Amino acid sequence: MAVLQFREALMQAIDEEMDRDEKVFIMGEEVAEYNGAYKVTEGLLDKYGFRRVIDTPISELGFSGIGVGAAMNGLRPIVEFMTFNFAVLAADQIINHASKVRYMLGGQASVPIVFRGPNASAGQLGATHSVAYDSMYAHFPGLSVIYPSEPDDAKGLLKSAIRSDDPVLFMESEQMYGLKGEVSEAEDYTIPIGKAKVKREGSDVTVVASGKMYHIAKQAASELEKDGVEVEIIDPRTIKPFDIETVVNSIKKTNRCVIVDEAHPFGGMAAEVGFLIQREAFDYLDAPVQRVTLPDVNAPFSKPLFDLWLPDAKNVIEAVNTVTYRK
Amino acid sequence: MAVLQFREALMQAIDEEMDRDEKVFIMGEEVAEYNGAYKVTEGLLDKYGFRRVIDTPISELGFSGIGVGAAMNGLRPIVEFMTFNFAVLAADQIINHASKVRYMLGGQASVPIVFRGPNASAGQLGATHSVAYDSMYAHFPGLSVIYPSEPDDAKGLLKSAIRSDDPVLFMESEQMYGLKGEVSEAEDYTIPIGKAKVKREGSDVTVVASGKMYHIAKQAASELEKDGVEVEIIDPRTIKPFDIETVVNSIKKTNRCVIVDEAHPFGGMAAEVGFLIQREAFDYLDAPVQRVTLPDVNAPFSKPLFDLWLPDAKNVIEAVNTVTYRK
Amino acid sequence: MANKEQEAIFTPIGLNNSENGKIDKSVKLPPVTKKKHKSLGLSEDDVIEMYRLMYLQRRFEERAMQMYQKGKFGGFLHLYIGQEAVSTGTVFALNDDDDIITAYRDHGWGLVRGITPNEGMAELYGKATGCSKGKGGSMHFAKTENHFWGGYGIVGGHIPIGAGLAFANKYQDNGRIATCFFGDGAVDQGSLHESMNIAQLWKLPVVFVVENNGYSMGTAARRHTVGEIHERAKGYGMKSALFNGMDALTVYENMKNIADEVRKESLPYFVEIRTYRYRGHSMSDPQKYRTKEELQEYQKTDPVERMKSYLLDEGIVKQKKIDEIEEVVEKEVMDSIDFAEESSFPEPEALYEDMFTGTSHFHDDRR
Amino acid sequence: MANKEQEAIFTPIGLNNSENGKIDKSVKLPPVTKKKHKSLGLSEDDVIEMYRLMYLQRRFEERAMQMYQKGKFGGFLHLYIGQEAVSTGTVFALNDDDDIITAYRDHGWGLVRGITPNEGMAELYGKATGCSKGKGGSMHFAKTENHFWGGYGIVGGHIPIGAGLAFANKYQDNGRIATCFFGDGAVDQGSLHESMNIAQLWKLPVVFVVENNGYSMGTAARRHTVGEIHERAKGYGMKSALFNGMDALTVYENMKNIADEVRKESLPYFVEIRTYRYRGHSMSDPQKYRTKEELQEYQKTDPVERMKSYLLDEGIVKQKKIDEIEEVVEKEVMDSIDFAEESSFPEPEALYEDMFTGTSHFHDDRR
Ligand SMILES: Cc1ncc(C[n+]2csc(CCOP(=O)(O)OP(=O)(O)O)c2C)c(N)n1
Ligand SMILES: Cc1ncc(C[n+]2csc(CCOP(=O)(O)OP(=O)(O)O)c2C)c(N)n1
Ligand SMILES: [Mg+2]
Ligand SMILES: [Mg+2]
Repeated sequence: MAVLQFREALMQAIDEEMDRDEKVFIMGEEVAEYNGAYKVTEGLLDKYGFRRVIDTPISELGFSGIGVGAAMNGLRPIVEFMTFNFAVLAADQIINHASKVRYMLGGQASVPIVFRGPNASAGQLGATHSVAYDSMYAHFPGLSVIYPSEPDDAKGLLKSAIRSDDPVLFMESEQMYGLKGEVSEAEDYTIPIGKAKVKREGSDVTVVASGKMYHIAKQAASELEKDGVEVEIIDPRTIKPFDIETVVNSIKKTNRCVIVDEAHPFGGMAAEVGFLIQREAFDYLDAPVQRVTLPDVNAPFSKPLFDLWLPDAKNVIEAVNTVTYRK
Repeated sequence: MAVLQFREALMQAIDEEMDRDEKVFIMGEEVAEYNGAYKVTEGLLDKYGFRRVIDTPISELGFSGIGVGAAMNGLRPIVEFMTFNFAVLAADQIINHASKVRYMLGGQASVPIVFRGPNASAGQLGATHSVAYDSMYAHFPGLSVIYPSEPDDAKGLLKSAIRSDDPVLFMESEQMYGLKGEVSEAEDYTIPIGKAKVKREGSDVTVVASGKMYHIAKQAASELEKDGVEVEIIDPRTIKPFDIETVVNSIKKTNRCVIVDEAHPFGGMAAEVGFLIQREAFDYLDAPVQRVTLPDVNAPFSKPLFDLWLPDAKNVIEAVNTVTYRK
Repeated sequence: MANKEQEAIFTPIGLNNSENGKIDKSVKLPPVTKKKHKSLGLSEDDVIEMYRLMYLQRRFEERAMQMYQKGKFGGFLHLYIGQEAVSTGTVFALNDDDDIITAYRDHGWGLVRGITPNEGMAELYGKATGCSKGKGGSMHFAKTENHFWGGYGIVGGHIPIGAGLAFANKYQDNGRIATCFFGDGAVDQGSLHESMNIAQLWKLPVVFVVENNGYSMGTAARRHTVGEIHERAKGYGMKSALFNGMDALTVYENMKNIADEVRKESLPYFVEIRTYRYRGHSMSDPQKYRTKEELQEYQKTDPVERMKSYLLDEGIVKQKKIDEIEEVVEKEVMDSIDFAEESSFPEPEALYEDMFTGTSHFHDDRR
Repeated sequence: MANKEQEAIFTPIGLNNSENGKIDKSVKLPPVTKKKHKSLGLSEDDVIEMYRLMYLQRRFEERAMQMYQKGKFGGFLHLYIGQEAVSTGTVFALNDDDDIITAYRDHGWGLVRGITPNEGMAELYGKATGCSKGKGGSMHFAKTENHFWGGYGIVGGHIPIGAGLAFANKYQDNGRIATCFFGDGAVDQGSLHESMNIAQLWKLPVVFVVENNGYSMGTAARRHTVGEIHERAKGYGMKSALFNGMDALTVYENMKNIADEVRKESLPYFVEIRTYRYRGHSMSDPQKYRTKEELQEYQKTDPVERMKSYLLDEGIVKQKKIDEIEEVVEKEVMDSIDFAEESSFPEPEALYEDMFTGTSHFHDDRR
């Protein structure tokens, strides 16, 4: 095990896959000469040159579509968005093209492409730079959506994403790029897409949380432990395909569940997973499933408002208290 | 009561509001000289002229943004999309601008705009012309989303939408434009946004369904009635704000619920409403909430596949059988 | 209408705008080439085959229209009738492994790039034997093994994809170029601007071709886009061309030169081909936006008739040969209807096929 | 790097591309106006006020930078330093009720259009007394009562909105025009193309202005956009202009003429103003994409210094008056820091305020 920053783990994954397969290349705003807005692509230009590490104009729709076309025509593009908020401009290429081309041509084309970049809030950046888009894309057939919380997952899953023969959205967090963690040094380390991981065992309540929210859940679990409440934390790691089985199995043991989601409430991952749980584990539930999400309000700039807006460990503890009838 | 087609009801609403307020205008592809791709705007050009009924180029992002700017600067635009599938190109203006401008400027601007057009599938039009976008937009704070099922609702709600001081997405169905129904002739007939309607009373099971799915639910209810199962049908009419109270009250009586949703499963309206029900009516539920949705597959062209793909009364009956433990 | 004269008008007025009683034609056709097939490097067999293919496109669509009207299949049906010289001239000008991508008005393109009438008609019928297995229908004809990447239904959506095909060719240094066809209406989409800037900046071997057929649905070109379309290239310093699309030899000559240059120099090109759509936008179009006279005028320059006359006038074939070709095509098309009728619809399992290349995954799969 | 010479290169190479040892300057500045303020129709008080406002923008941002570095507030901070002549010349050229909208590099714009230093600094601090009540921060300065519609953070996103402001003016026939400012990077967005086409087609009274400051983040203009930016107008038959943005009088002269014409004719204009950004893109930018020499060269043409020299050289004021102005500004800025520090943060309830103009509705509200 090596201790790496999140961004280094991502960079290793990209580097290894570019090294392994000449068809893999990366493009995006500032990925080459600037070494990446968040330094995820640091050093790649020097190593792979201007053919495979490509700076794009600010044309999200255009360069995403070029990625889709290149993928159809034999390459394996990694398309970096500076954040997924800007990918909204490219939604047509992701939703109407990448996810549909193969089906509507009756299987005559493949779209092996990875769209990646930071998702959800990143501190006080205001309404247009703070939104979580994982569940929005998970709604559409044909797409996989990955949102890892730790460097090891990030590396193993990004390598799998790049090898996937179908489109993958790979979401990161601006605020986690510097986060350090142990990363497997196994040769060619990949983690299968669609497998959740029980990251903390506990018998009293199941908490589902991915990305940045996993760390909030961990904090809450430490607090709750002091109170004698044992939290089982499941990090789905992939939002789609979603590993509901692992969650349901855990609930069969704990009989209670809280889902922590960095998105707004309506139709987010928490809604979906909560729905599935009540349907699949109805007889095991001792309390309704609760969720912790953002409020249905845009991201404010002001620090105290922003802090109020973002889910925190306190919110998770309250929800756990609710499902355990401790309040 | 007059019997009107769905499209006529919409047209009346637009006409009355244009007549009432000179700031209201309509723009979109083919809305003026062609009288609307689906004839919703028939006759409006003749009545209001080229200043207020405006043909746009195929530039969804551009003309939506012009709508947003015009709304900020004192007008009340109605922006027609030929279908909401094409509005994906304008998502930046809806999600990043219309819904956020007011908040991020600290309340210094308003965006009274209606984005409208057909939503979801319309027969064999293939993968890029068949997607339901109501829940996607409902995810984002600041937006209202309306998806009526009958001409009367359409008229009353569209008038309210046009009068709303905030952005509204108003969704219709290509396949329902010719549908006839009784429409109130009351002077200045409006229906408040955010109120569900119990459209059929029944004691055995609550079925929630909007838009085209309401009619599927009605069919299913007639079938089930023969079997002695009394279905209560709730048409939310507005997806956001969602009137969960009316649904929960019904479930307190029926103790069972099926949600019919024309969207794909992940995070659709059905997921959201199902989640809320289990949380708010946990002790009243005699069976887990079930949903009927599209499969997680793109729309196929071929007729038999398309028919298999789209939810039908049989699917609803099966789900009702499941929640009533009749199978 | 109150105060019509004092009011602001946004979009230019259409038919009723006729000043001096005369109506502007929706597209002005540049002159056709004066060169004969030989000096263009085409053999007699080539031009005969060009005629056969043009006639095939025409008859295929005329029959398809009949079947549609009989209710044999559903969905949209956008006919290419009137524009066949564009597809035909282009395909002859390109190498067989050059890439082609187009919009939903795609039947003609498919047929010249090797989709058989059987595969095409079966696709319209939604049969499993269709070129896209019945999954795509009229708007999504494709034959990727022949480098025809298909028809797309989001106006302008396939423009960056076309640039992406070219990107991959350049990246792989495989000597292929990509061509991307779209309508005058698509010119107004932002995707075109983004693709043109990037293509010029990155020197992508791609030809962006506007098939300006005068109308975007019911909107004449001058009512939806400003200036002359081919002049859009100016702002990007991109090479451009404008030519007549009602004559296959003209299209061939120009596209051949452009393809050669694009391949050699690795740079993009922006092309406006002027043509005309004889039928409505799709089957439900009342066509009030143009006069009968306008339509008739363009029908005088019919590309299929023109090629036939060329073959006869140049003494390449006698009428008898023409009759033979037409008979064979006619039979092929009628057979394709039988084939489509007799083919099976996809099996129910097919609903879940072709979604994924790798492992399939369906969320909340309740089959 | 293996085989670098044989490989395809997509984006042009940056700094290291220097041929002949010399580095291309990122923007070439056109000459400044030779006219004096009087012949431009500006009074002595006007130019003195112009200087005051430019100095205010400069000092406000320099102090803001210090406070940011001290950790007094968070978020992004994009400084306008070096570009002040553009905002200042423009605001003097426009009527007070003409509309202005810009991108996230918006402090200068706000200050010349009437946001007080107090309101501005408090906004940076996220205080309730900020111009946008602390909801927007640095990127969303606005004062809509003064027709300054604010800064926007999605590159290119506010371009159609700017056209929409103009649309409403034309619809209401109120004699106002709209101006929309954005960076060279935004030129590559499809929204610009769509807005230009529609604006020209509909004859909207809007001025699209590119503040070409040489860089889009770390990418020199020639590495992200092709040709000369102002020439983009050609393809649309749109009127265009190119001028120097380091001299407020030049900006004033040109913008005044353009505004007059746009107002009178009701037509759009596309303008490239060449300027230079002295600071990094935002506070975290290591600025390796340019040389120190390049930066220094542009600092020689500093717009604030230039205006000061003009006042002195023309004998409009003495040094003493300059000192006075600067002192007052300095105090105003320092006071604004105190004001911001002492102001309250928004109350918790404010989280839910300003979302709706009409009835508020929050889904699944669990407060
Ligand atoms: C993004 C998008 N907007 C609108 C439509 C609806 N639509 C389909 S075809 C069409 C007209 C396109 O005209 P043009 O590009 O000239 O092509 P032509 O039909 O003449 O071949 C429109 C508006 C669409 N399919 N996609
Ligand atoms: C749609 C979108 N893509 C990317 C970004 C990230 N970003 C912010 S500013 C910027 C550079 C813009 O440069 P330019 O338009 O020249 O303006 P300047 O910063 O020079 O004023 C980028 C890439 C964004 N905010 N929005
Ligand atoms: Mg056309
Ligand atoms: Mg710039």
